[in-house]
Amino acid sequence: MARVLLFGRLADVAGWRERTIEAASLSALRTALATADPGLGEALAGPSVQAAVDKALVRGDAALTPASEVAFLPPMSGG
Amino acid sequence: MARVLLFGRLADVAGWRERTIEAASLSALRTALATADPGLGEALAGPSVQAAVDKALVRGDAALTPASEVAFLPPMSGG
Amino acid sequence: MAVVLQSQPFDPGQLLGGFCPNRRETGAVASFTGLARAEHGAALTLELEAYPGFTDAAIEAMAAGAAKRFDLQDWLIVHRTGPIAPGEAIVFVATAAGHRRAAFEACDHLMDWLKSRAPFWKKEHGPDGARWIEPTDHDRRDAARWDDPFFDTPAERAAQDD
Amino acid sequence: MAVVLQSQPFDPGQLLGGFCPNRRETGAVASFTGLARAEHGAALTLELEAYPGFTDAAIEAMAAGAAKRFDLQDWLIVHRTGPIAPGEAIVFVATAAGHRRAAFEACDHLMDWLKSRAPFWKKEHGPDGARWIEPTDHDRRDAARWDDPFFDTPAERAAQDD
Repeated sequence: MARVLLFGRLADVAGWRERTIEAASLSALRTALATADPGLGEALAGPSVQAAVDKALVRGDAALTPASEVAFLPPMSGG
Repeated sequence: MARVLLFGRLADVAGWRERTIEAASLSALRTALATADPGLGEALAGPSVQAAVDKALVRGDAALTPASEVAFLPPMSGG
Repeated sequence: MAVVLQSQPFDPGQLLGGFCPNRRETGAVASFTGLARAEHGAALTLELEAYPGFTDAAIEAMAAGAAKRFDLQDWLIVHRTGPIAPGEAIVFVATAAGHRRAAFEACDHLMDWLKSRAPFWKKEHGPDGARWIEPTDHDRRDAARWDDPFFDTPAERAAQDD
Repeated sequence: MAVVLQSQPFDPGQLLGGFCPNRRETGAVASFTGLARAEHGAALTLELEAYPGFTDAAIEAMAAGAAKRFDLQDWLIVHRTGPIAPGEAIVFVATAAGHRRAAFEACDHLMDWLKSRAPFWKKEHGPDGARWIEPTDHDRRDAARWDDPFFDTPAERAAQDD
């Protein structure tokens, strides 16, 4: 279980911004998202998309708990 | 005749800021000022002191009329 | 020293007016205000998305580093989120220092970082639909000017580049 | 586009607040506010002398040149004269441009010029008497960064210097 947040163009691709999804790890979550929506799976796999777990950037895999918040972040553009 | 204005430390040296002085040219004015007050004459002769006649900077000599305004400007320091 | 993310419009004058008073040893306050351009009708609305708790923490950490690097006495960053109309302010940065070079360079540096690396997502709604805006190569180069820890200023860095 | 010399105190916030609104194609407004420092008690009052009609004309001519060079959409310069207490604003410069690099560089350039070449005379009154302040070597070097017509930016000039 994890609260999943999509930002920027990722939310447009998926058609949603926030969902609760069953997954024990970040890699399992990516697989579940790609299975349900291959277009989103491809968008998430891009090298410029970063993942944050509980508001900290994560490279590679990470374990998730039911309280985890996972955010997928496309390239940032401030100001 | 000319209206003479002193700025910055020149006014401190002379003890005045504005006077009307009889002089047909800028060089004659410098001589008159130095004769009346050698300390001021020395301060005005410094290479960093500029002269303006009718609000335009002048190098060398210039003729003066009774309506002329002559300003002596020590090194400038804005802002 | 504060970061504010807000969806309500703000007045840059009011922010600068609140930032300047009661400073006895500040010689220099630099400010930057980024405004939404109409792009001659091509941009109807700008929409900015932030990740609350993540975006403000990232800005705070970056600004604290810049404050140390440039020996700032104070700084303020206010950033709009949500839909923004042409002419409205998007971002306001103010920096206070003893002397002007530090205030200018810190403000410039903070803006370069905010433009290309701050966690915001920006969508431009125009007459032909909406598009996401990502940092330009120029924005990335501007931000990279400040990366090398061996060089303190853009001028020194540029001197080394050639 | 205006130069104002005034003996009354001014509020930089009010000036920026008046400068920013009603711009549809301005992406960037940079501002600089110079404040009088107390110098930890060494400076009780700063006294600034201008030559009305000459000082404002020189600033106007310089700013018009900078506006052309940096393609500014607008600018405002307000400068105090007379006695100024610590913490009060001495000078305010605002520049408006399409993009931030031009607004920052123009503001920086105008301030460098104002600090070392504008026709003002500055006296600092402290507990041990008064002294005239002239531009430092550092001020002169800052202003000289912009002199060479072959180089458009301080970075390019610095790249050439070494």
